[in-house]
Parts: sequence; structure tokens; C-alpha cells
Amino acid sequence: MVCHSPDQLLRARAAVSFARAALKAGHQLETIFFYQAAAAIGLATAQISSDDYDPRRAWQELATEHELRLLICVGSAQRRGVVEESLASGFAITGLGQWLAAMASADRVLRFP
Amino acid sequence: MVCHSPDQLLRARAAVSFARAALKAGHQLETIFFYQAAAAIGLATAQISSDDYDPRRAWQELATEHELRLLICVGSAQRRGVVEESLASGFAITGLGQWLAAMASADRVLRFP
Amino acid sequence: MTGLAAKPVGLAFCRGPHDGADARERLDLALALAAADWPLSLFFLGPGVQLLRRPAVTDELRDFPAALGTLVMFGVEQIFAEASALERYELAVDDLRISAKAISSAELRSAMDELSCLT
Amino acid sequence: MTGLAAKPVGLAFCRGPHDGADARERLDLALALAAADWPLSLFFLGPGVQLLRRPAVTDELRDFPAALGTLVMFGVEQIFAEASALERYELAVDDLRISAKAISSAELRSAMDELSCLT
Amino acid sequence: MSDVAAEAPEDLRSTGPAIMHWLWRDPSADPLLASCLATVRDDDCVVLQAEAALASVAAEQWLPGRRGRWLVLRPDLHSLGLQEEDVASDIECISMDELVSLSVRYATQQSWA
Amino acid sequence: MSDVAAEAPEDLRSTGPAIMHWLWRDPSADPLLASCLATVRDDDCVVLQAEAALASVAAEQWLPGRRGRWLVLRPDLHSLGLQEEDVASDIECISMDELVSLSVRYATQQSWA
Repeated sequence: MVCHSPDQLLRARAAVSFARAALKAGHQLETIFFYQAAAAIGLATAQISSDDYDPRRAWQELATEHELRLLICVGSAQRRGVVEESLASGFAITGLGQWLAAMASADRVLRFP
Repeated sequence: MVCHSPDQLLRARAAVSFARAALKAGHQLETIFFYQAAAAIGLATAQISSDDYDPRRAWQELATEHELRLLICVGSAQRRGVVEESLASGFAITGLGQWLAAMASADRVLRFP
Repeated sequence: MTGLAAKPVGLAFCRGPHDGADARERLDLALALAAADWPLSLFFLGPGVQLLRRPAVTDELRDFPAALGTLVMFGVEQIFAEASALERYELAVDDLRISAKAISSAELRSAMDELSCLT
Repeated sequence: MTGLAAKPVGLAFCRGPHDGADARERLDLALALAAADWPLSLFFLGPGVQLLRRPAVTDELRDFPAALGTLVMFGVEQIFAEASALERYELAVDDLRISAKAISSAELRSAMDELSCLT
Repeated sequence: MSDVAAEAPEDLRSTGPAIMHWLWRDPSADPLLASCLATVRDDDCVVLQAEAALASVAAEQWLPGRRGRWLVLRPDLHSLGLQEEDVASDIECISMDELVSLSVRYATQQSWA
Repeated sequence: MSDVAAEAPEDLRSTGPAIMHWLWRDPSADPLLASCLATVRDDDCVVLQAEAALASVAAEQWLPGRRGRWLVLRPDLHSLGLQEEDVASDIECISMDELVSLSVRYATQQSWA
């Protein structure tokens, strides 16, 4: 569960590279759930300076390589203007029920605030 | 100059009600400049819970009553996915040059972080 | 490793009521878990204890008491507030909006030990 | 009341380099003012002094030195860093990325007195 | 270089204009609180805005050795669940209208946020 | 109720599992630092993530009387302009891969953010 805003670059990189390292170590990772300010990571209309670390692209690349689901909580998305039309590719909007289901089947849940 | 995020409700109300009180006291107020996280206040696609204080509507109402200009800095807007298509009515996107011009003609500038 | 469902989930509220949407969105999470009958413990830590302050007048900005009341209605009983934070913000246990147990750091740690995760 | 342009504008950097986009966007503001030849004083206060830390290796996340260097090129000379904050973050004046004057609280206050506004 | 706490009050007998300081953050998470306290002069004014209003309650703890005139806004108190009786006796509770008329008396405003 | 600073270490001799604590905020703006320090047991582990990595430098000042195993990530250090030599001698500098393999050894993870 990722909760930080897209402009908190240290936190964003920590989440992406933890996920990448966990997959490399053979751990199973199926769902990344974007909650609170992290919903804005899935905003296609946000322009990121080409010099800066880009959390949106970093997640998209990791998701493509490892068939991860990038799920944005619908409540968080609505508050921040993330709608189907402005959704970045690779991301999907979903309800908290999906998060509960992921919790029920997971051994552990990690939050990246 | 308004810089806080739309979900910082205490700060948002402080800025709106200071502006309202200043106008009531006869001060001249022409431009509200939205910078940094405050750019997202002008996002039409963001849904605000009907029970919560709504900074976007509060500014729109004040602007209509007193012919204020609500200007969002283009750099802040681009970072946060605020584009012409998702811009709330009453707001306009502008460059920092407009802010410099407002600075040059103003007696004082107040920042609401 | 055992599944998460074996033990209660802990949710920690660490931010004040108007410091962004954090408190509001964590309450939504708590409500979703409680509605699904997931065993749940709530912790109010640091500035988060302010969420428990009983308001003198109704707040026009955002209405928290309703959501907190619903959690109690859903049967969430494990509600803890950090004693040192209550003191720092001059809050008495009797003045809280919902009934919470004031706990020391040692008690907080013991409560953490019972959880499958704390988030 | 006199116009703002009569005296220098003060810009205060109070957040760390990666604590959101604050530092980056305030640098943009400083660059716009400096490019318009507006008299300008920069203050690095509290966690903001970290912006002045000379990096050991180039940061892959975001490149601040370029923007800070441009400000110096534009002729901005009034650059102050809070002495107590430098101490708290273990920064020596000689180790800073750009030349800044370490100032006490009393000197900070005197510097503030010279400004049309500090924001 | 002198430490904030070691600063002697007489160092601040400047001949410059009085300043209105605006504090914005919850005192327990405000790294600038000490910096602000150390620059306040007897003829200055400090406004505890938004979350900073909490500092008006356990004021001896948060704001030791304060100088100048201290203010807190009633709407902020109410939204934080506080009453005027909770506020330290040397901190004034005011309305937004009063803040506007006070603020024009100060040539410089400084936001600590 | 006992104060954080007055807490005797022996109170924490619990029989429960060890916890991995994740700290995320700049130590000067972290109201939860004392809360975390007071709950750490000798067999626990604390990771100074993102801005919290700054606490590894003036560690005596920020983290007095710490117990347990303390870690900081090399990428965070580098992005904050720090080097391994700057870090307190009892705090280990590790890679993300090492963090992943360590984290599975702890049954519970706690984010202080």
C-alpha cells in the first residue's frame, strides 16, 4: 500500500525499489494499492520534469516486467481528480473491497507512507 | 499567494476568509495567485465530499462577488495535472510573469502556505 | 508464515484532524475493515490524539464524530490513545469523544505484539 | 504605504530538498524574480539549510545545484543560512554548495528589517 | 554562532519596523517554532494560524519565553475542538476582521511554514 | 501514565515477536520520533527511511538512548548529500536488497509517518 504524494521522491523511490528488490529475491508480489495522496501517481495529465525521478513511469515499468496490478482506491482518486479519462496506462481504479481481498490472501502488507 | 493543498482545510478557510474580511474592510484585492499544491484547488475533476469545506467553491463565490482574478501558476498546474480541460470555472492558468506584475503594482503580498 | 487474517490488524492515526486528508482517509480504511468484520485495533499516537478531542461546537470544516461513532457501532472496542500525547495536548481521558484506553509506551508495545500488522 | 519594489523581497526556504516539491517550486520563484532583476535576499531556515549541502555524489532524484548556481550567476548575493540549523544538521559553512552567510537569530531579524516582504 | 536558546533578548533591540509573524504548523511537528520565537521582538505580533492554534493551549510547553503580542483565531480554535477558556491568558482570541485591521499596521509579514 | 523519557527499558521485556520499525520523516519535524524510540526493544530493528535518514548523522542529538538494530539505506544517504562516513558508527548502511531479506525476518512492520 503506497500512500505518499508523487512529489515525495525519496519515499516514491523507496517503494518502487523495495518492490523491485522483493521480486528479485523471489517473493510473490501481486498488487500495489495506491491510497491517499499516492492516487495522483496515476494521473496521466501530470507533467514530470525530465530531470526528476518519475514514480509513475517507474511503477509502469515494474508492472509490465512482473505482471503487477496497480490499483488506485476510488475514494482517493475522486478526491484528487483522477478519473478514467486522466488515468495513466497500467493503472486501474478500484474499491476498498479489492484491498480487503488482497489483505485476506497476503502473508504481509507493507505501507509506504 | 495561496500555496496550501486543497485538503488542508484550516489553511484554505484562513486564506478565503482573510480575503473576504480584507475586501469587507475596503482593501483593494485584485489577484489571488495559486502556487505549488494550491494549483489543485482549481481542478474541476476533483470531487469534494458534500459535508466538507470546499475551497474551490469558496474562491469561486468570492471571485464572482468581487471580480477577483484566480490565477494558477502554469508550472504548478502542469506538475499536478491541472490542464485547460480539467480547469474549474473562474480559474485561469498563467505564468510567473503575471505574478511579478501583480507584485510590482501591489503594496503588499501575503502568502498562505 | 501465517495469513494476515489470523490476528487483528492495527491502524495507527498519527496526524491531526486537519493536517491534510490523512485522518479522513484512514477512517475510511477503518470503516471498510470494520464493516467486513475484520478484527481491528485503533491507535491514536502523537498529534493523532487530537482526533479524539470532543468538540466544543460543531466543526464547519469536516465532521469526524460521525465516522468515529460508526466505528464504535460496528463493535470496534480496541481503541488506544498514547498517554504522553494526551498529556502534551492537554486532553483528559474523560473528555474524549469515544471511549479509549490511555496507554504507556510499554503497554503500546505489548498491544503491538498482538497484531498481524500495524499500519 | 510604499510599493513593494522599493526594497528587496525575501524568500525563505524552510523545507528539505525532498520534502515534496516545495524547494523546487520556491527556487523557480527565486529564478523568476532574479531574472526580472528584482532585488532579492534568500534565507535558508530550519530543515531548509539541507538544500545547501554539497552532495557527495550526483543525486538521481532531482538536480538542485544547477538552479542554485543559476541564482548566483544572476547576481543574487544576499544569501543567509540560519546558524543554529547548520549546527543541528552538522553542516559547516565551508561545505556549502553556494557561498552563504551563517547568521544568528538576531542577525536574521536585522536582515528581515531591510525587506519589503519575506515569504 | 549563537544557539537559539542562548540568544539574549537585548540582541533584538533593532530599530527596524515591527513584523507580524504567521505560524502555520502543529507545534509538535514544527521545526521552525524555535527559529520564529528567537526573532520575535517586543513590538512584534505573532498569529497562531490553522494547526498552530494548538500551541495556544499548552503554551508554556510549546512557546516558552515568548515576547510580543500573541494572537489566535476563534474559527481555528473551534475547528480544533478548543474553547477560548483553553487558551493561555496572555494569548488573545480574535476574529478574522480583527486580524485584517491589525495586519495593515505591520509593514512586513513573515510566514513560518 | 508514564512519560516517554521516564520509561525504564525493562518495561519492554515483552515475550512478543520482534518488530521492524520504519521511520519516514525529517527528525526535526517528526512528532512520532519519541513515541517510536520508547517502544523499541533490544531485538527490534529500526529503518531510517527517506528524510528520516538525516537522523543518522547527528544521531546522539536526534536518537538519544536508542535500543535495537538501526539501519539506513545508502540511496537515501546519497540523495540527501550524505556519505557513509557521516553516519553514526552504530547505525548500519545497507542496500535495498539487504533490507528486503532482513524485513522477512520480522513478523510485524510498523510505519511511523
